[in-house]
Amino acid sequence: MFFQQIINGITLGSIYALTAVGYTMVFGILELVNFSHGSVYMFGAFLCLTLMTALGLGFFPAFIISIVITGMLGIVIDRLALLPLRRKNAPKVASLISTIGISIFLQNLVMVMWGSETKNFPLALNLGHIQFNSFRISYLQMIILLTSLILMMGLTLLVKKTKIGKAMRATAQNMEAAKLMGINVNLIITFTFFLGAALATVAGVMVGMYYQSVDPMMGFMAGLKAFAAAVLGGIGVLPGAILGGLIIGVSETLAAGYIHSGYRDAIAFAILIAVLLIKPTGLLGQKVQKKV
Amino acid sequence: MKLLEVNNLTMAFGGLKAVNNISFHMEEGEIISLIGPNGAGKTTFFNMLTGIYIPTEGSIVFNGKNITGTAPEKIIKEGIARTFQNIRLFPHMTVLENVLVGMHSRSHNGLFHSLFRTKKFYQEEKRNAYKAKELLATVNLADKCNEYAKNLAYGQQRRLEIVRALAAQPKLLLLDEPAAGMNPQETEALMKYIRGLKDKGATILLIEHDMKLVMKISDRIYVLDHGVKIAEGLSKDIQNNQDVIEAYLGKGA
Amino acid sequence: STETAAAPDATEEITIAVAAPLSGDYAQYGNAFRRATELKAEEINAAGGILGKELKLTFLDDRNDAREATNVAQRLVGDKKVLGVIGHFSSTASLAASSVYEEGGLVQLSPTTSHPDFTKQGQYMFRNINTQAVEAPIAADMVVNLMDKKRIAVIYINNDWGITARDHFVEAAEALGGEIVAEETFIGGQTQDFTSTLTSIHSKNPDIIFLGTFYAETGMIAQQMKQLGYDYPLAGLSSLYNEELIKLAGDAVEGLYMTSNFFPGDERPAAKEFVDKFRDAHGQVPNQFAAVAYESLGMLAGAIETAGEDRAAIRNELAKIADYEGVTGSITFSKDRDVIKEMSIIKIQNGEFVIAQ
Amino acid sequence: METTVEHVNKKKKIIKRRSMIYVGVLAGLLIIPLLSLNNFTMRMVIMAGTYMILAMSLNLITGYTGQLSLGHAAFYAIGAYTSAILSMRFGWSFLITAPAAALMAALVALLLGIPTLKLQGAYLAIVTLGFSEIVRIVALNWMGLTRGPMGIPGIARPEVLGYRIASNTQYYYLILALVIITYMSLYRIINSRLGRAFIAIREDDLAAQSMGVDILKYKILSFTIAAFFAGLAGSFYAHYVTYIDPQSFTFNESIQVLSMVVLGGMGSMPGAIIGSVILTWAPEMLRFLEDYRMIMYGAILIVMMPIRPQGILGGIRFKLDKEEENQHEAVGSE
Amino acid sequence: MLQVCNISTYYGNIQALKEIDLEIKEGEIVTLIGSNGAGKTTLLKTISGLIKPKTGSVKFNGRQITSLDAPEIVKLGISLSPEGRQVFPKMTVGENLELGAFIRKDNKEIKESFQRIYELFPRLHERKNQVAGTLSGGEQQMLAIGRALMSKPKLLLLDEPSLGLAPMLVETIFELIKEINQQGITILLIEQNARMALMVANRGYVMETGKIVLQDDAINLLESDGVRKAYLGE
Ligand SMILES: Nc1ncnc2c1ncn2[C@@H]1O[C@H](COP(=O)(O)OP(=O)(O)OP(=O)(O)O)[C@@H](O)[C@H]1O
Ligand SMILES: Nc1ncnc2c1ncn2[C@@H]1O[C@H](COP(=O)(O)OP(=O)(O)OP(=O)(O)O)[C@@H](O)[C@H]1O
Ligand SMILES: [Mg+2]
Ligand SMILES: [Mg+2]
Repeated sequence: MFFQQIINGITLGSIYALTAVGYTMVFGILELVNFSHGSVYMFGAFLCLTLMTALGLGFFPAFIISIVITGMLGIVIDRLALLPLRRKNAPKVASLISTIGISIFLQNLVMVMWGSETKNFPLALNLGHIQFNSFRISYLQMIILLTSLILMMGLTLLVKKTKIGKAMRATAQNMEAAKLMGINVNLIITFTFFLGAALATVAGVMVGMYYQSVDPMMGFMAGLKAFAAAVLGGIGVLPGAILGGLIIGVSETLAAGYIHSGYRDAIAFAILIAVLLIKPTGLLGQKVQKKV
Repeated sequence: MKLLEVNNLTMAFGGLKAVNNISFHMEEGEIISLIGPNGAGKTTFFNMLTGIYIPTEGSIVFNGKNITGTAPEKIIKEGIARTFQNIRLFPHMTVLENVLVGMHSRSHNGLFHSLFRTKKFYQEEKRNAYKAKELLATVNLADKCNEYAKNLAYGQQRRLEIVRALAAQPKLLLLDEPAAGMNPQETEALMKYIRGLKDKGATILLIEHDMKLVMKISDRIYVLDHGVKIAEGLSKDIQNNQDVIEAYLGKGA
Repeated sequence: STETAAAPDATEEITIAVAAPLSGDYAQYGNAFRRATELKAEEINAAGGILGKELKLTFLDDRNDAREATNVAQRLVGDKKVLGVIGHFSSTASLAASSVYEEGGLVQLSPTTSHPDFTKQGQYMFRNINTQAVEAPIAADMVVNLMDKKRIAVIYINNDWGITARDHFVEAAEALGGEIVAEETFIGGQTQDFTSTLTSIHSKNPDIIFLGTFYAETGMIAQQMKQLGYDYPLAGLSSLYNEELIKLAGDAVEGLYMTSNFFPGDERPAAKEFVDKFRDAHGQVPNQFAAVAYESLGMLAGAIETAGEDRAAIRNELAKIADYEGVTGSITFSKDRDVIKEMSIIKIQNGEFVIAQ
Repeated sequence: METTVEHVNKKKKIIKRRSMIYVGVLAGLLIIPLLSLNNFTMRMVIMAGTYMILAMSLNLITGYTGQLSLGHAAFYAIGAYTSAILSMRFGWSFLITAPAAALMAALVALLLGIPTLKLQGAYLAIVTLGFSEIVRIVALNWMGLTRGPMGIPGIARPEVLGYRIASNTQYYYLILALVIITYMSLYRIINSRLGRAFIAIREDDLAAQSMGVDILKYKILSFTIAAFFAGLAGSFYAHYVTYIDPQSFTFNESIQVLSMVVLGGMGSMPGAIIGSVILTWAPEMLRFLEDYRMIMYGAILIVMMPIRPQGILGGIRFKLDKEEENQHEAVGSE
Repeated sequence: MLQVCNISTYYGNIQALKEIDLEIKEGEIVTLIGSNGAGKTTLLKTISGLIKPKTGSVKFNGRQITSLDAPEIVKLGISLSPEGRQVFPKMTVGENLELGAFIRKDNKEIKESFQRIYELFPRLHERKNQVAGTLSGGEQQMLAIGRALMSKPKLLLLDEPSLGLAPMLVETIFELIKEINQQGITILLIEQNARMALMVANRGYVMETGKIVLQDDAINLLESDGVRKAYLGE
């Protein structure tokens, strides 16, 4: 049972990690607690499902198209809701409230469009599993973990090594100075949102497929857990998101399996708080020495 | 009496010793300047005196008391107040409020008195407001009392910062490049002001790159370079010290 | 919104309110209420309305939120045209609103609230669904005797309904000689992953898993059980009756047994007529929630017909209802304004719900 | 320079004007129930009042002290439960349960704050969020104490000095009193040495520290005071709706209150009041949109923020505040 | 090269610039002096597109740039070393300089520019892997100037470049200004140190409360009584 629980935990953790990678990227670049991430994640999953069922597309085409469309939704969100705030040098909390508005908007829109019922999401990648003595691992579980790792590495490279990545970081640290470097700040932020939304879709679709169901509320807890994972790992630290996700997933699973299923989220959050008390900047976050 | 005595103070950031084994002392009523090239460790020295950095080695004795590693909010109670190289006012508070915050360590109204607006509350508020305005008047900011600090011109902000520090009635005032960004006229006025403080018995430690100001005002000067003390003495000695000229003043001085 | 069916005297109206979650995560249940009551209202108006006046429904969204429910209740109580309320859906909303209805002297007939305390809140609270005190023992009998499973693991949703279901089920099952080997819970709408719960149940080696859950979670539980390679029979309550469940979980729920208030395959004419009409109107078969809402409106309309347009009289008339022929069977309010309904046992066979007994 | 006599006169005039404004506003508030508003309107006003207390108190933490808290509902819940349990178990009256609830919330905030308030920004945000989830989940599972999801029905109506509060009008006066108490207390705290320390922390914590403000201590103080009033609001809610269960204290509730604060204007008490009124009424005003109601609600948040990013009253200093300052000035030059 | 015509800029309701006219010819060093709050920084920000003027126009090499965004103006060859340094605090010195060359594609020459900056400011070379936020004030100032040079501008706007620098470095900076000017870069310089500024400049403008009150050759300004009294501290 223990091994199986660990596998369960790692799988759940990699689901959180997958969601958290996109979250922490936008979070790290824009220093914005983005409550719309969860609903974009949900929207991506619904879109992919609709493309498959209503238009009869195959999984992969539907997947790609939904990534692109949801990515554009990310752009729209930025342009309509957040750009006007940036223009006016709004405080960060104002943007936070806007993302809450977006999330309420999207969730209810999806409910009106698709109904609030939980819907079946076909298991398009049914690859089977490996059976060990007392436990089993499915290939889909491995793919989810792998995807989150690959995305993490890809994004790390993007942010650290490429020119656009540097522009993203510069924009995050000092927007005005970034403009003076010739960086088109709004384009960069829009790109960041595109990427964030696209990543959310990847996560949403994979998770929908894994649980074989989607519902309009699926993004809510996912968004919170992604936020938790991102913070636990250290804000903006991509490998931290993976680590944070895994820790939350495993602790939640073990709590449910060995302590009390009713308290699982409480225990997970308690562990999160405990870790932050010991390491106030998250697991992989670095303490910045204040300089005056 | 020695007001401040610093022994073998060192501050290391990783491998870099920003301040390296500095010993230093100040008498009451002195104005001492700390000069040196950029990155010599002057601000770092201030940061250690005010508890923002905890020294890697060495000790700071102030007014007979070892204050090494004491937290900033306690340091000011001991009697050391400072200004910052990059102005750090409370931008969305009024000028008056900025000064009143400066008096925080010297006032006492707590939850009870604030909530019930006791006599003591009003007395202290009145007294503080009065003193704050007096102080502001000394730097010609009395008429800006209700202005947000962020709306002040640069030079005014610098002066407000000094007044805010003075509001804590420090025994020792640390000024980090107070004249930076001021034009010669304003610098002149600042110099007069600092002199005035000295006449009233203040002890001041000054970091400044404006040599005119430094040379005219300082009782003694310490020179740092690469974290190490390379010279100390009177203005004249420093001005003619070959090491200092090479490292810091340049030929033009 | 108003639903009008051209028939009786359209200038005079009788207004009944339907208060339910029409938006938010519970909107699907509110919509079941809406569709069913609209259907019933059409029927009533086609048959000449109430007291010769046209029946008008007004729908109010409570988002399944306690605070909004009280707002809605206050609105309705203050609107003298409203003669009775069908709602609310969940216990949170119903209980929070009940004090307002009671004070305003307005009938609150909830088709679905199963919280044991609900009808104790006042004289104006009615319900049209079995409490778990009635249903869960039937389910226990189904599990222990009909299915002949003795070692039982229970998964229940952590809300008032789930907890009462568990309590009554466990008590009855143990009395019948069953043994509860595991009890696991989860927070509805929050937990998606049941693998750890299932794994720890697996380690207890039960004969069956009994589900005090709704269909959405059940789909996930069944799927995840299958993915983990466990193969336990499943049993549940009438809450699971939903066509979506089979779509959601396919053969993972094959063989699931459950109790049922209402079942579209029911041969009684009242039920048959309702199912046909509903299917014609909405292209799908109604679920239990639609059924109880439908007959609730029927009963309330009947009470108004006899009592006239007087709120207190309507309450008294409603309390007298006995042997009302509803789509879920014959309905009689007890003196506590609760109902006891007959239940049947159905199961999923070849991807369809069929009568098991 | 004005003469002293003029000064004194001016000061008297200001005080006179101020007290006239106060009296006017108070009179207006007192006669509201006499306008024979219907019960529904009264209920909305009362709920708005409850949110005013919540929003004003959150404003102390987030608006004035600059610490983002996403878990205000936790203290609201603790207040509601404390009150409900004391009232149900021991039959205590509102006059005892309300302060007890507020103190309980404050105590919990204190215990939580001591270790966690050294965290900053998003780190603190997630801790407060996590804490409020923990509170809700404990309330959900600790059947023995809270009856879990069964909730606590039939909570006694408040009795104040032998006078039983039952009608909406009576509740109105009760919440009015609580709102005034909250407003006055917070106003006095903010306009004092404490308040200046809070704001200084928000503006520049390092500079504040260098001026002698013990940041951790003041953050804890601000957090505790805010929790105190949130607990008070919770107590009122419990005795008003007479039924509570954990579902009334979700994360969404925290978010709702935060939205009120930000929309109204962070660091503005009147702003928090206006924000609560708007966001309490908006969902009811939008009912005619039916299914599209919540979509619209979301859209309103999105659209309103850019119109005034600092919030409706954010960054505006009020007449009353200004006069207070003038008074300072007058006092100063005596 | 640069023509500023009739510019008025506002912060909300406050008018910071009042109908400013200013002209810079190719190859010149022009200095702008004026007391605190006169609007010098505002003018530079307006030229570089960070703030939009309410009225008036800015032309660069005959082209209207008034409505262009800052990044596009940078691409045309105007670079600003801003007031308050504005370094990227969490990036290293090297990365900061790299970003200075963001608009350039000539990788080989970029390397040379690095070399040059590091020669000018050996301290930056020494600290190329230190994050900029922990640099001392003066070191950050060097970085800001170096970064502005990295874009190879045609017109360089310097907002108080000597602020916070040690006396020796101040000399270096002024020599640098002369030197890069000889290499063909046009310069607009704001300085509190008006004397030194006027000594390197060809021409100067004097600003007071949002208006240009005086303009002349630098030598004449140095000798003008008004200027000496108000800005040279004599
Ligand atoms: N937190 C830190 N981490 C790493 N290095 C630091 C840190 N703080 C300061 N330094 C380094 O220590 C040295 C001393 O810095 P300090 O700010 O004390 O210089 P300074 O003498 O005040 O110079 P300036 O005149 O330019 O302000 C600098 O080289 C700086 O880069
Ligand atoms: N963001 C702002 N909002 C409102 N007013 C501003 C803002 N920035 C500057 N000002 C005001 O505009 C005027 C011009 O400011 P500016 O910074 O351009 O002056 P400056 O000549 O650069 O002064 P300094 O020598 O102090 O740098 C000042 O009165 C200042 O108070
Ligand atoms: Mg320094
Ligand atoms: Mg300037």
